[in-house]
Amino acid sequence: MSQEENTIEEETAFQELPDAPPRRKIRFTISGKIGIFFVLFWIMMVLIGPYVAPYNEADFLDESLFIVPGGDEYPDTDYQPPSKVAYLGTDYLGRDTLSRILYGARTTIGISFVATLLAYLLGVTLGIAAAVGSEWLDMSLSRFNDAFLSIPTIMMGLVVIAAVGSTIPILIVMTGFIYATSVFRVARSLGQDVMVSDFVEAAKVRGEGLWWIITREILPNVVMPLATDFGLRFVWIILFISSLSFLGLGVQPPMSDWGSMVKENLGGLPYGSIAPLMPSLAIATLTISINLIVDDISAHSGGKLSNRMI
Amino acid sequence: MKEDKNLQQMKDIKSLQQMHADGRINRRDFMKAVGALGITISVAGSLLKATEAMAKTPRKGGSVRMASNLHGPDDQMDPIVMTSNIDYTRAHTAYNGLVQMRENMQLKPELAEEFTPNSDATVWTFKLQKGVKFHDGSNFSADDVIWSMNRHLGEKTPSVIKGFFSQVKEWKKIDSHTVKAILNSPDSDLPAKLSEKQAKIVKQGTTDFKKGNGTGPYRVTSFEPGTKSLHVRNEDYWRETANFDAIEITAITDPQARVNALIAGDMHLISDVDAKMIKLIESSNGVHINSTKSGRYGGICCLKNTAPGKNDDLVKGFQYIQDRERIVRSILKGNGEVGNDHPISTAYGADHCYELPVRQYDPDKAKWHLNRSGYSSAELYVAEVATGIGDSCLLMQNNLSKIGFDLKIKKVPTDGYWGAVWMKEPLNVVSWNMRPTANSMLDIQFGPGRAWNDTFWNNERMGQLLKMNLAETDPKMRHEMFCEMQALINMFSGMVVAYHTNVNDGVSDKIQGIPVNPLGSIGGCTWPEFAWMEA
Amino acid sequence: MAHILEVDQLKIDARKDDGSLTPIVKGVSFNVKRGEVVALIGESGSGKTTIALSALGYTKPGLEFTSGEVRLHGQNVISMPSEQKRLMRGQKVAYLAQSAAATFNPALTIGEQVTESPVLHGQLNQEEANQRAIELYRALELPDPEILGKRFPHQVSGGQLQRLMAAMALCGKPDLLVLDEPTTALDVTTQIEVLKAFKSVIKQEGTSAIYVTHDLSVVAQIADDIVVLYAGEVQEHGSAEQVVNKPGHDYTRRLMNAVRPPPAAGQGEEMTGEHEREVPALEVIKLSAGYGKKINGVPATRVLKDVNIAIERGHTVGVIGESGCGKSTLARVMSGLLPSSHGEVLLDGESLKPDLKNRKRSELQKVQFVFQMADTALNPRQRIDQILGRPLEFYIGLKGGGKRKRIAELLEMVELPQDFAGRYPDELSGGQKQRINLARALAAAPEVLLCDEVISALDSIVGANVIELLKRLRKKTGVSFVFISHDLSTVASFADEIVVLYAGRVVEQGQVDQVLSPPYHPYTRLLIASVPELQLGWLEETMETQEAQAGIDRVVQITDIGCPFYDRCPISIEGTCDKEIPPIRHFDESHQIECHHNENYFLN
Amino acid sequence: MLVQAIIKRILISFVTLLVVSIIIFIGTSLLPGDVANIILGQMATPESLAALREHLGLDQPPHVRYFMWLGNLFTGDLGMSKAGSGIGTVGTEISVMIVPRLVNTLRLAGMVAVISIPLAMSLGLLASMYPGSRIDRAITFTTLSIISVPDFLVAMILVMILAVQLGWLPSIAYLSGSETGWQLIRALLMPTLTLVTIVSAQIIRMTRATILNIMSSPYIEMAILKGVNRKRIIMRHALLNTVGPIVNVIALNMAWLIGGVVIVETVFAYPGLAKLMIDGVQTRDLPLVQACAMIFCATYVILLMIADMASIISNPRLRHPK
Repeated sequence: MSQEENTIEEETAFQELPDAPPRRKIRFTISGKIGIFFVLFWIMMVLIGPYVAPYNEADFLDESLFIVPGGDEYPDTDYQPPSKVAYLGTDYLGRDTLSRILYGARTTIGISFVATLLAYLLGVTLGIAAAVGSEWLDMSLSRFNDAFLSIPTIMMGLVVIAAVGSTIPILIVMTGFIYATSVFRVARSLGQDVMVSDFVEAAKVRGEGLWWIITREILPNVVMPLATDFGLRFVWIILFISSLSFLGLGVQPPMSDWGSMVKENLGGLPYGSIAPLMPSLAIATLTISINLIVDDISAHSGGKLSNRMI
Repeated sequence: MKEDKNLQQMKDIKSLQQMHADGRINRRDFMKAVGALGITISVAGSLLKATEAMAKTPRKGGSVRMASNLHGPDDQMDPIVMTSNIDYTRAHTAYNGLVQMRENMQLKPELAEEFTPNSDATVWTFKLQKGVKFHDGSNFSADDVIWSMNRHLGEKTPSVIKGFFSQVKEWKKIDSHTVKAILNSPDSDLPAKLSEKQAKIVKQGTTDFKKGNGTGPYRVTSFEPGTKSLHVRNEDYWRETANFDAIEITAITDPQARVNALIAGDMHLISDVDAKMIKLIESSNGVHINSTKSGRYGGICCLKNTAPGKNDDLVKGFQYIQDRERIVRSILKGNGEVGNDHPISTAYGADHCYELPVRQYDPDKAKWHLNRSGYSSAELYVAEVATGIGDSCLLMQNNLSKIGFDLKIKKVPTDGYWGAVWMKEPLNVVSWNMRPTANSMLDIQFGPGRAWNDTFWNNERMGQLLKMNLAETDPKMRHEMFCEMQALINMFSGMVVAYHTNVNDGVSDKIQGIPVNPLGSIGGCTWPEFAWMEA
Repeated sequence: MAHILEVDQLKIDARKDDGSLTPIVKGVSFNVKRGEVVALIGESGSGKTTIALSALGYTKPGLEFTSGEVRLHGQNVISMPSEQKRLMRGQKVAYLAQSAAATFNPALTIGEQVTESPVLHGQLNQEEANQRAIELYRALELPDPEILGKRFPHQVSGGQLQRLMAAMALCGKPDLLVLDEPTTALDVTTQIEVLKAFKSVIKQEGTSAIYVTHDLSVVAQIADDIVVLYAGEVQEHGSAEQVVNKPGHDYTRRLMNAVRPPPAAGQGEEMTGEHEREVPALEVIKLSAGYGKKINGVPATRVLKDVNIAIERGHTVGVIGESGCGKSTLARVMSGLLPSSHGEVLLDGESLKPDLKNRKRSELQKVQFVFQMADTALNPRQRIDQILGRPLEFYIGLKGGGKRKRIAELLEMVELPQDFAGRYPDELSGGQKQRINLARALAAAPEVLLCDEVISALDSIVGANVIELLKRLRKKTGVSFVFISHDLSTVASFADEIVVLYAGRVVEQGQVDQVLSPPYHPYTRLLIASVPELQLGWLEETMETQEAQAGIDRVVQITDIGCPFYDRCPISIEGTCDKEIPPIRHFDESHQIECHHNENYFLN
Repeated sequence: MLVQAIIKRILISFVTLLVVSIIIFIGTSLLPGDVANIILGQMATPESLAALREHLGLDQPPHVRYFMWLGNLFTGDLGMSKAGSGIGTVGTEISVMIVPRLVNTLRLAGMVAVISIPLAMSLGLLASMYPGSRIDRAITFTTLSIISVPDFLVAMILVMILAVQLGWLPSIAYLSGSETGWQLIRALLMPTLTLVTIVSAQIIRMTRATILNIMSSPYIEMAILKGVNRKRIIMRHALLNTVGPIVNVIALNMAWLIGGVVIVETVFAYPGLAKLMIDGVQTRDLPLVQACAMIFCATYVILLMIADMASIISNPRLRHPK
């Protein structure tokens, strides 16, 4: 980095040398780029999926579509292999797998995303409050959080759904709440780290109020690590909601979500049907991709000395 | 007509089975002949196996493992509160009843060696077996029968079949081995009702039912509710049945896991095979499907006492939108028959009303009725309580959406469904097992004011017919009455019955002699006493 | 004499994330002879550490050897196979890092780490290695050499750890030592101890060494040859004597100019005198403070005790002492960051609330804090104009154009170009950040500036520039300064008055001239004597003195009984100094010393 | 210092457990349906309900019931379940129901732990020893894939391959109670393998990340410059400093094995504690749900406490105060 001209010293030949390396930009590896590709693909599908899907997610395909010349009048429509009629085959009820995956992207990703946002809203608010608040506030929030963390997530989900039923808003609020506990921990520790930094002290000694310190000094500095964490948390929430769907507690039919799709088509596995594999693949491409991106980002912020160990 | 075809088909199959059992036709001819009757190969295969088994003599020995579909910490050994197939199976190991529903729905004596009605069927006399002992060594006598039967009487009894005995005035002991049932009104079906699992005889004064102290073919060695139970042969059993040395009864709630367990040989018998997995079992070695035609069905209850169910047009719309043929074809994979919006399937034999035309899939009529109903959307509570019910509701939802009606499906867990949803939500799904007689089936579900009248359709004429039917002995008249009742339900109740499903169970080829009994899973849950294991 | 190490046209590049290469070391050559100490001197960014590490065939992550050779005993270590490199390291070349606290593994015992290399390389068995370690501990004048090996790194002090690192490096009897700023992080008193130990051990072992530093006066004590580096290139190379006494290159001279003369009377700025006798701008009275839970009003860890200091309007008070003496705590208490447990802070004669939450905005505005580490004191997520604009908005209510204009003025005041307003702190060098740090404090238009070690993290030239800037600012603004530093030379060159802190107590205070000339408090004397001079042989001379010998680093603890300096004091009186709190001796209106010896003792 | 830190940690656990008990009590009370109603079921009349409520202490205000429940917990009395309640009997003692399930759960968790901890730690070490190598990339990608897919998929794929296709193992983990030795192990192998896969992936990832993180610290650079070989750097210098985080991950995974393996227990029909709790939820058997939840939470709290203690003890600063 070139230095500005030193205005006070005569010996301008010897400029002050830069001691901080120039800002590094995140560089994505091949796997990171693949990750970005898939994530962008799925974001696009969330937006346009239902419009490009060949059928409605709820449509039982007509039996006549599958008649082969000279064949049965009523051919099976379920677990059909991929064909011109259904590019990814059909599911156990003869619905188009591709269409259901495309519709399901919106449900699965949408619910998980909103739930993750909610978890962040709650977790970060409380976590930062615990980090900047009094010792007593921190202590009581932390103990409560520990207690909630100790309850197995899936059990918590089951009890809540048993108590209030399973609708999309409930699913989102519940998941958001359950995962807020772990966000709380992350936000609190990040907040504590920033809280003791000199620039926060500088703001304090200037007489800044808590709101300024939180919004201007702390939050901008925890955004990046939290964004990384957001990616991982999002993955876990997708998996969590899929697990709930697997236990029959997911979204209401005929809406499709990927977890339920795996569950309801498991019976096709022994027949060699790809119906349960395709939604699994959708989950896997999305979650692995997010992880790959997160890996690249964390590699950027963490040292890579180990790579050079001789 | 379809119905005639069904009846004829059943008769034909029975004669074919007999011919094969007698050795008059060979295996290939049997399969061919059955196939010609329009029966799917899988059903034909199980028919064949059942038929082949008829020809063999039972073998003693072996230990068998059976997995049911449902269980929980509320598994019961007290007969009068039993509600699930796993309970029923245990009931058939530990206890006996006065009478028993045997092979092909034939009523046979059990602890009562004779049962006779008076002329108008208002008093029934039961002569009891002598020399029968309970597992604890005590003798079986009339006192036990009186005590056991009295548990079903009274307003406060928890008996789940107390409705069956509402006309019983009194159980009377005549001598140590004779009892009489004195009725308020005639009931020609009483013995059939006594064949129910809940009516098993227990030792008088029993308080701890977990020991399963009955006169039955197996003793309970351990019973862990929600986990499993172990049973060993009762060596002092009073008749020559009970072939296994030991039985383990457990449950695997996940349908796929249950099928895997059968195929992998971990289980010899599994109940309630999902229609989607029948093909898998049929294509696997060493196991087969035992598919029994039954009156079991899954349907939709539209409560007639609340909106929107009390709107007749809505119900009609729902009935016309049922693509019954496709449900049987692609959801049940042929292991069932179309329903006609009433509970009596062809499995009830002569009591089924062949004359009543089956309502056909007709979107236009459905649309017309729904338009007239004034509703454009409704919410239906669905739990997987019966094979195919969830899927058929999805098909219905899809077909309704094509005619502009928005049916919202609210999926709820099976567990807790009966307490929280059934008979409470205005539109809900239901499943009914087959009952021993058409009358008891119609009475329990459509008798006016009955506890389980789940559409709240209280029809005076229905009540009269049920009562008259019990007193009627002329078969033709009875059939006419049944027909009228089925037509009433078909036209005016809030019941949508699109299909009846077979009882589909998975069976290891080693297990032989499972009775043909449509009243419950795996030979109406009576297999423990009659089936046997090949060496 | 044979060359142990020959560095020949060495070039090292940094690989950026986009794959492009930036030269860091641009063709450097020099040799190290047997038994010779070669110093690599330069500022941060000159490539000195990178060159030194190349002697071990190692580069930091992100750097690559591009050309040239580094030959150890004639063998090129850069192209060596890694297994051979591994065997060479520790056995032939050993490395001493800047911070021993970070380079000792906290989970392993000292003994294991010291003896690890020779044992692993099969030079010595464990027994012999332990023996050798103990010898080295003795040679390095470490306490309890027999049991030291069984202790963990956190159980010994920083200065001891630094010497233990030398033991670790020397245990395998390497031919070449690479010392990377091994004394920079230490207090002056500790520094001379460590320097002395290094020097004698290097001599005793006959080892050659590369000594990396930015401090010319340290180099003068230890090096035979000096290589002056700037931006990855050699500027001057010569014997220590030649470079120190007859510097041939402009840059070397500039380095030498940055070395502040040793503290002596007469260095202080002329006192302006016009505000004399007014109420002090800031005053602390009987101040005590500490950290941890308070029990009966006394904190668990006490740091300051009964401190009285007055900062006259327009004056600069320098606060000096070793690390842990409570200098920074004093600044924090003054600013209100740490509420005092006893005593008062007066601003313009009016008592301030101990906690800053209860102080008025106008009071906060008048006392501004300049943090030690500009790196961490500036929020990396705020642009410079945001950083400087906030106090303007907050205290003065400036907005829009007025604010922009003032920001421009502030940048000009700290001699930075205007376009820095749009930069983020990461894009600035250390010195530039420190200027922004100052500008932010000045933005509030304060009366008192609390400067906490503002140049200690900077290289000598950069630090000198900042001091010059401060001097000009003081003239321009008339602000009072509390200038906290562990570097007596810096304080002496900048302050009007000096306060010497030891273990949370003021042991001596007065005008600069008074403090820097006798009578001294024995601790002040030790501090003055420990400041290295840019003069060959100074170390040996100093080590002869009684004062320097007292400079053995110890854990300093606040005590209720006796004089805290008792066990280091060369003139302590047994039975008195360890039992009674020393009285305050006044030598002048403004000069006072806390000691049991009376005025007469000092005046003689 | 060490003792102080440990006592403090125990106190925190204790407080957490108290909070847990309050949450569980309130949470389960929110479930619709009341125990008396459930026990009596269809035979409920207003009088019999009132009588049973009084008998069970349900007529007491909630806080009194909470303290009664808590008091009973302390004395080891988990209460009565409605399970198996016929006529005239109130049900089964929960401890009787829980003990065999707990034994099953611990058996499975134990087997998984015994296999996965050494396996995962060695693979994690292997990956971190040769970062960027082919073996590291293979391990990283495999573990990433496993933790990125739902656990039911892992289970189903293993069943399809090992039980249905190859027929090597039983597809479900059925226990008749009489199995010993090899029979028992064989019965548990399918769920064990599934859980080992999942748990190991987590631990491998964490071990690798932690070690690599430590590897960028100055004392590792120092060790490199001392000529210490790679193996010793990892095994001696890095590993000792990773005890804290790794033990933590192991503890979290072990806690999950006790209370979070619902899906695996469902797929393999394994009669474990998690499944029992689900059954309890679905049949509104509140005392049973509370007891199970308490066990899960206590396991979690205690395991994490043990993990924290391990890292406290492994910290020489606390072990050897100045």
